[in-house]
Amino acid sequence: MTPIIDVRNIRKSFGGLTVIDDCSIQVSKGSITGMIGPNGAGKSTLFNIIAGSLAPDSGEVLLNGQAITQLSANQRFHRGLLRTFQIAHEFSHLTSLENLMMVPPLQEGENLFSTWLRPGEVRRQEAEVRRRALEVLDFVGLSHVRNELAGNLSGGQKKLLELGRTMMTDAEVVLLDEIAAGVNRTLLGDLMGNIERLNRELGYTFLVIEHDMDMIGRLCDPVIVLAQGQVMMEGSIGEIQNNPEVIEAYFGSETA
Amino acid sequence: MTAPSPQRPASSATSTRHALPIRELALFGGLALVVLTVFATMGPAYSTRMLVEASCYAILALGLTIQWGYAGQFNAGIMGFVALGGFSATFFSIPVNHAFWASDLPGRLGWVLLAMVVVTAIVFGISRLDRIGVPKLLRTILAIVAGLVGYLVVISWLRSVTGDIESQVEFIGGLGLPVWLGWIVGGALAGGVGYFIGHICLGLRSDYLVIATLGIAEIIKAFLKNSDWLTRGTATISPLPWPVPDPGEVGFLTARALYLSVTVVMIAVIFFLLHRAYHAPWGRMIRAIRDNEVSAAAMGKSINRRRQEIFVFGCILMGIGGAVLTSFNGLFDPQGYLPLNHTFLVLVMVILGGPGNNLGTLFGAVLVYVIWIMSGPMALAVMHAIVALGSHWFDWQPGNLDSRALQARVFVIGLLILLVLRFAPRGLIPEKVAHHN
Amino acid sequence: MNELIYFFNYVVVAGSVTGCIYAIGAVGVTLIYSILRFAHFAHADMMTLGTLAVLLLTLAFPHAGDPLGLPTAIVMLPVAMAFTSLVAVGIDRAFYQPLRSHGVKPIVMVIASLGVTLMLQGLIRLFAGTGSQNLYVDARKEIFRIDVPGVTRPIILTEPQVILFVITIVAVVGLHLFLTRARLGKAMRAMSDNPDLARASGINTRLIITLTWVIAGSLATIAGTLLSLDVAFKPDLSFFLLLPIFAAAIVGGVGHPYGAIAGGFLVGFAETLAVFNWSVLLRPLRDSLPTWLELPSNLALVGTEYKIVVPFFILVAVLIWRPTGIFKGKVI
Amino acid sequence: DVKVGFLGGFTGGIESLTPPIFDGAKLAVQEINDQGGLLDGEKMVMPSGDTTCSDASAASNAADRLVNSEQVTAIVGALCTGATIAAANNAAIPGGVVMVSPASTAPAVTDLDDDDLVFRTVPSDAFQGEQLAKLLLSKGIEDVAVTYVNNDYGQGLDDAFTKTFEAEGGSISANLAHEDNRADYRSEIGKLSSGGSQTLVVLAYADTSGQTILRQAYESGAFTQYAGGDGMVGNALVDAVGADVLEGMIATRPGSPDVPGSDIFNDLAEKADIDPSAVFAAQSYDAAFLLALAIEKNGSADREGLSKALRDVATAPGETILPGEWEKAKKLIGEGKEINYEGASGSAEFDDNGDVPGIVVEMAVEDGKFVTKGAIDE
Amino acid sequence: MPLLEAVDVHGGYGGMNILNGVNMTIEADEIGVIVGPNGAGKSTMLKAVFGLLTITQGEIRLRGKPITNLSPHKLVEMGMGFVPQEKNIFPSLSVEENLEMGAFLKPATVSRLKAQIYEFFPPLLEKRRQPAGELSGGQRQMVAMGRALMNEPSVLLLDEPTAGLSPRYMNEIFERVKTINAAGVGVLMVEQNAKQALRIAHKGFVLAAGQNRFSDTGEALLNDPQVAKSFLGG
Ligand SMILES: Nc1ncnc2c1ncn2[C@@H]1O[C@H](COP(=O)(O)OP(=O)(O)OP(=O)(O)O)[C@@H](O)[C@H]1O
Ligand SMILES: Nc1ncnc2c1ncn2[C@@H]1O[C@H](COP(=O)(O)OP(=O)(O)OP(=O)(O)O)[C@@H](O)[C@H]1O
Ligand SMILES: [Mg+2]
Ligand SMILES: [Mg+2]
Repeated sequence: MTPIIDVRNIRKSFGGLTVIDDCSIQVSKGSITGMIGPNGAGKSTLFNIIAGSLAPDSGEVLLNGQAITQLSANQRFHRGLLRTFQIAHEFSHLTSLENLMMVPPLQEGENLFSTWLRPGEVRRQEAEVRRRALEVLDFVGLSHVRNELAGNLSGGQKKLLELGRTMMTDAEVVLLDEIAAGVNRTLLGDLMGNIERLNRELGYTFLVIEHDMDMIGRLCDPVIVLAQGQVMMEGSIGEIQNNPEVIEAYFGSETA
Repeated sequence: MTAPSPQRPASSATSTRHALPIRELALFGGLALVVLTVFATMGPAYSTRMLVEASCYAILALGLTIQWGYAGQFNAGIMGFVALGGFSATFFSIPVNHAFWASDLPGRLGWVLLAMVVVTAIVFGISRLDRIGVPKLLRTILAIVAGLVGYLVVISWLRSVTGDIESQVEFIGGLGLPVWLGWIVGGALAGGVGYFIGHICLGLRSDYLVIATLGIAEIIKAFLKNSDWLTRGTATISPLPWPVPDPGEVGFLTARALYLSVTVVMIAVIFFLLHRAYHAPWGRMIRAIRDNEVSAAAMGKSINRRRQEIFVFGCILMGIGGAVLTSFNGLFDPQGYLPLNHTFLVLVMVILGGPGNNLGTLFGAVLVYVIWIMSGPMALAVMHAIVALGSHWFDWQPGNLDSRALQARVFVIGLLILLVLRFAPRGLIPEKVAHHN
Repeated sequence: MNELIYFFNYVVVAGSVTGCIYAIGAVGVTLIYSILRFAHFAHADMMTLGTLAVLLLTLAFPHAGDPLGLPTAIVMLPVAMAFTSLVAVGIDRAFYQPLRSHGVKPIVMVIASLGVTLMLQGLIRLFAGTGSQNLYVDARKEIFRIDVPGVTRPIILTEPQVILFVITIVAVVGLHLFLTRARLGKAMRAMSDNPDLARASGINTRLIITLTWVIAGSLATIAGTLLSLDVAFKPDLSFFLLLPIFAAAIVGGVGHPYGAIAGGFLVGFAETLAVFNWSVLLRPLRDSLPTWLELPSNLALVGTEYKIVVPFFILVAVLIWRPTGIFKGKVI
Repeated sequence: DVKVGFLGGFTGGIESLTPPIFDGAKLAVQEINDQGGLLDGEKMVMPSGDTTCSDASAASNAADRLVNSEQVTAIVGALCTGATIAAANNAAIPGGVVMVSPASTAPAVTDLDDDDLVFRTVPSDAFQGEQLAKLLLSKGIEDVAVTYVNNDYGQGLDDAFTKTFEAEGGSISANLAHEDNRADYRSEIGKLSSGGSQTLVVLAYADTSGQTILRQAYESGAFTQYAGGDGMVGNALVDAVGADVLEGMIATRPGSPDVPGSDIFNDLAEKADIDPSAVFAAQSYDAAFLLALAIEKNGSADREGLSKALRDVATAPGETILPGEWEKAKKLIGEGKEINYEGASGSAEFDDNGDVPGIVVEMAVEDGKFVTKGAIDE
Repeated sequence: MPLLEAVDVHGGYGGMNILNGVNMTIEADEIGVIVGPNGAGKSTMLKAVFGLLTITQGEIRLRGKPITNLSPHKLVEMGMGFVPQEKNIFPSLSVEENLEMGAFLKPATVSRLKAQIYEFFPPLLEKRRQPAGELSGGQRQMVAMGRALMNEPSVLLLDEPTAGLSPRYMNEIFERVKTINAAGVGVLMVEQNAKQALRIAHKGFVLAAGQNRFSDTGEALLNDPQVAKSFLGG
């Protein structure tokens, strides 16, 4: 079976410093693949390259066997590739609700002429989108701040909003960059349940960067370990936690 | 980490959400009062004129509020688009210059334009040579050399043809078509130039856009001013036809009232279209892009297309507004397009009214225009009073009184900007935050 | 040879003078931009204001410079700089400070500075009238005509031009040292990056802002005065400098003092070269040209009436080629 | 009260020229009021409007305010040609108001389709340009470089000058427009001097570009002789550039030293503390005086019939009225006699287009001052 | 006398109250940990203590002296250090300059402390000439922490210092907090890695909807099943 995401021999350097060094990874369809690695290993950079926010120096990214390296971020979105940002990128002057409502692609009302000529259709779609957005807000525990400007949310709430956005449209692959950081653990438990459900019931594929081992342990299989821009190892969480190299680089010697 | 931010539109809008729009009503009531006062003191003919001009400015301001209020693009080159619109209105509506068309000059001009196209095509072709394996450096050098030579050749031909036009037939004249055609084409022309500018500048940071547009407006003006063969340059063209009977036929008041009804209908249509668009997902998307482009791109919105679209849309309105204004003034004078009147004044209208709020923008346009017009005589009166006191007490006798008094008007506009920003940073009728319950 | 001297006088000298003025102006703009994060449109009017102060002082004490052998205006410069700085700080306190604490977007600050521009313009004209005035009161500009052997045309330099070159160098080097070495300089950059965090680090942001305005006001006074010494004082002179100065700052890479210098000279020379009549340089070849090729009398790239558009072509060209400007517009 | 409006460029390009021109008109108003006023002892008042010189919409707006709000009977002005045309086409002509411009010199005013409502007390540039050219040639100056300010004034003057100068055997090595109000004209001067002429003709304003150009031209050392049009005349220019630099500069300006009115006006002006040699001040005085006479003749403050009355009082035949002789004129008109105003700047004999025959005066800088050398012979 | 005391603090942003009467006390040798759901007002509380927020009611005292609404740079002079949750670095300054800014008021000790920080966060040493804005999420967090430590504060306010750090550095941060606390520095920190944080805490505060829900020793909160279930993730 072709992997849904196939990253081939990516290289990326910033002014002489190589950050991703001939890195290849595969994510198989329907999996929740974890990605861990020391700070500065290049995980977020790799995400940016997959999602199209950064262009690689060389190498290729394939989605469902098709090369998407030349596509822009918004075109990749339309192919079903969604992502969150490690440092929240909310629309600070839109309310939480609007932050979600603007996500669904191809809304009739986004066409200037349709807004003038087909107001009925626009309104109908809008109601539909709002319904969905309210559901998602409920889901991530933000209903009570739905009319608050996103810029005024707390740090954790912004992260939740990031997550909520990926649920606003049918995705094939969702890239999650440290959504747990700053999120209350009780709430996180619920969210993990929902991620699993999306994965099982709707067939979403997830690629998850995380430093929270509980979460990785509960959700992810397999787990890829990235270090210094290269894949150090790949395997189940158990294998990884017992690998001395990984322990040394990532967990620190005194814990495991 | 942010300092306590008093920018809390959410809550302020929440509190007045359900009540009558008292603020709006009060403000518009006040405005009506001001206008009535002007009618009473200045006479109906002059006041109607003021209203027509204010309505033309309102179209400009709506154009700016789209660009700046909706999308956060700060266009400081309004003057340029106004001038383009004005030129188009003029060119379409003034009589045909038969002397020009009867001579061999149109043909020669045509050849030069053709040569221009050919040179552009050649340079473009050379710049694509790297596709067939020519080294990039060589390509660049070739393109620059070809461009330079071609430019010098075409320019010298153009100079000779235009020189002949100026000396033989003065200028190429107009098309003698109905003026509203010129208005529409003026909008299209401004939109076209806006497209071109947007293509180059919209990828840049917002403050670069300010400078670039400021410069491009100057370029447009310099071109119109120095192309005597096309626009008569500083010699100006007047009178310009109106789409309605002009004052010479039916008197000042009637003619202006008719013109006013035309502009009011235009504004109503524009207003309706904008309202629809802004409150649809389109508006939301535009605000999202204004807020955070990286994120909007990641959410599948095509940033460049949208920014382009909105910039062009705004420019079209500016072109139309400029055309309507110029026709009304009855005179095309490239020198008359001034940053102070045609850029900064519009800016103040939008700031004061509330960027991103159409109603606020309209309000701002009318109010600021009234202030602007009345500030001249008022400044004079105040200055005279001060001097009367001054000479009474200190024997102070400044010269150039009137000139100095009118400088005060510039001061007042500046102060107005600052006061509004200080006390109503989001305008008197601020942009609304959408609420859903 | 005559042609070369001609080229030197009309391109090298003229370009350098314009370049210096643009450069000092652009440094000020860039400084404010990098610390306070907005394009300060009132800079050109601060230049005018500073010059007005110099003018008034010079009128009051026309012979103060004689003992030093310098133009009086130069002697008065420090006083005027202090005055302008004071005004700049006052404007900041009255108009920019409240907006800043409201946390408005930078573009709103830009607009506020447009408001300040108009206000200053109105005020200056209200008090200074509108005509132009020479900064050499009761004195005459010294003109150095340097004869080059074997050539009829002399090289011409004027006193203010020489002073201008010297002061430009001093100002730029000093500013650079200040910004990179001094702790306060770094604090200024920190402040521009993240004002809240700067406060949380114990940096007195008010002091920094005040200092910024003092430097900016002083630089503006210097630029305005030197320009007016070279030409004449005119209340609306500076408005025509605003655009090239901003073009220079951006072309050089906003936030980069050396970039601003480079940009200033680039724009200054571009203006000069674009309107230069190249056929003058070709004239010595006239006799050796084939007869069918007649040397056109005007080989300038653009007419002088289009000189004002040159900065913008440079701007657009540079921005397309290198969107962050020559010096990679990072902050200082 | 009878209102006669004044339109001038109080701000903008000619803001420093405007106040003395306004003073000229106000001087006339002052006198008329001192000597018994208009009609039945009504006072003449003069509301003003700012045209900004270059902004057509501001000009027509100001004119409109005078015509429709102030309800003036007639207008003195505007000054810049663009402003005059805008004001005429948009307000004065539709409103039937007579305009007398003391300063619009461009030929375009001649061709205005104006229902005989637009007049001027200043000759067209076409004439002055010719005269300047002839003057220079007559002094043996046959090779010049010319620069003119890029507006209707400069361009009109330049056209006329160049045509005549070349037609009569002179040669022009460079002819260059320059933008007003720039900081630096070195590159322009470079171009001008590249042709090698020793004489530089500057057709610009003394306050703005003209001054800077002269100073920089001197600094460049490229020229030895300077010449200019009326815009350059003003002692401020000499003070600013330096008397020794400009010594011998040649200039022209409209006006007539030989008409008796001129001396009277000079006296009057000096008494009122106004510079009589200020450009267009005398023309402005004449315009205001003429309009007052016309109103008196017309017998009411109505606009109707005023233009005919204006022609009556301005042109021969009739008893000559000189500046300052309001009482006499009023009396004569009262008696139903014909009068003919001979003004401070000329005879004000309007032709069919409302233009006056030009008299151009030669000026020169001597001992650090502009002095009048006398009219240039045709 | 307690080191830091907050009594019935009310405050918020632009008229809307977020904190509705929060009480907290920590002694000089104590670590206080604030936990709670997202949006509870934890960060707001730290900002209030640090003078970045206008307090409408209540009082905050440092060593008994009222510091309510004192400006931040005064507080820094008094020995307080703060690591915000968001925007906690100077993006265009290099890492080294970021650290120097931390010691703005104590220039003399810069080089000594800098060496310490580099030793503690080796990745920063490599990156010391790079603008901090180009760092990875975790590296930024290190810079932010390092910057606050540069001032050798006697009271340290930390807002989620371990968010985004790999387990290795997370543990080290907790160790470090313990060490500096042992050296006499009072620490008040907000944490979502609540279990680990409460393990080292002397006092724990559970904040919900801008009010104290539970306050007890860290140990007691950890073992309270209700707290664990609703706030610590079971
Ligand atoms: N724009 C940039 N310019 C220069 N260096 C960069 C840039 N972006 C990232 N880097 C460097 O690349 C390396 C990898 O960064 P990246 O953000 O991918 O790390 P990460 O694996 O996501 O780490 P973390 O877990 O801390 O988020 C870091 O050392 C960082 O300093
Ligand atoms: N600048 C602001 N303006 C208005 N409201 C704000 C602002 N910042 C935060 N809030 C609101 O204050 C509440 C508390 O925010 P705070 O940041 O203190 O939460 P927190 O407890 O730190 O949450 P988290 O764990 O998610 O960081 C939130 O509901 C948020 O919407
Ligand atoms: Mg990361
Ligand atoms: Mg928080």
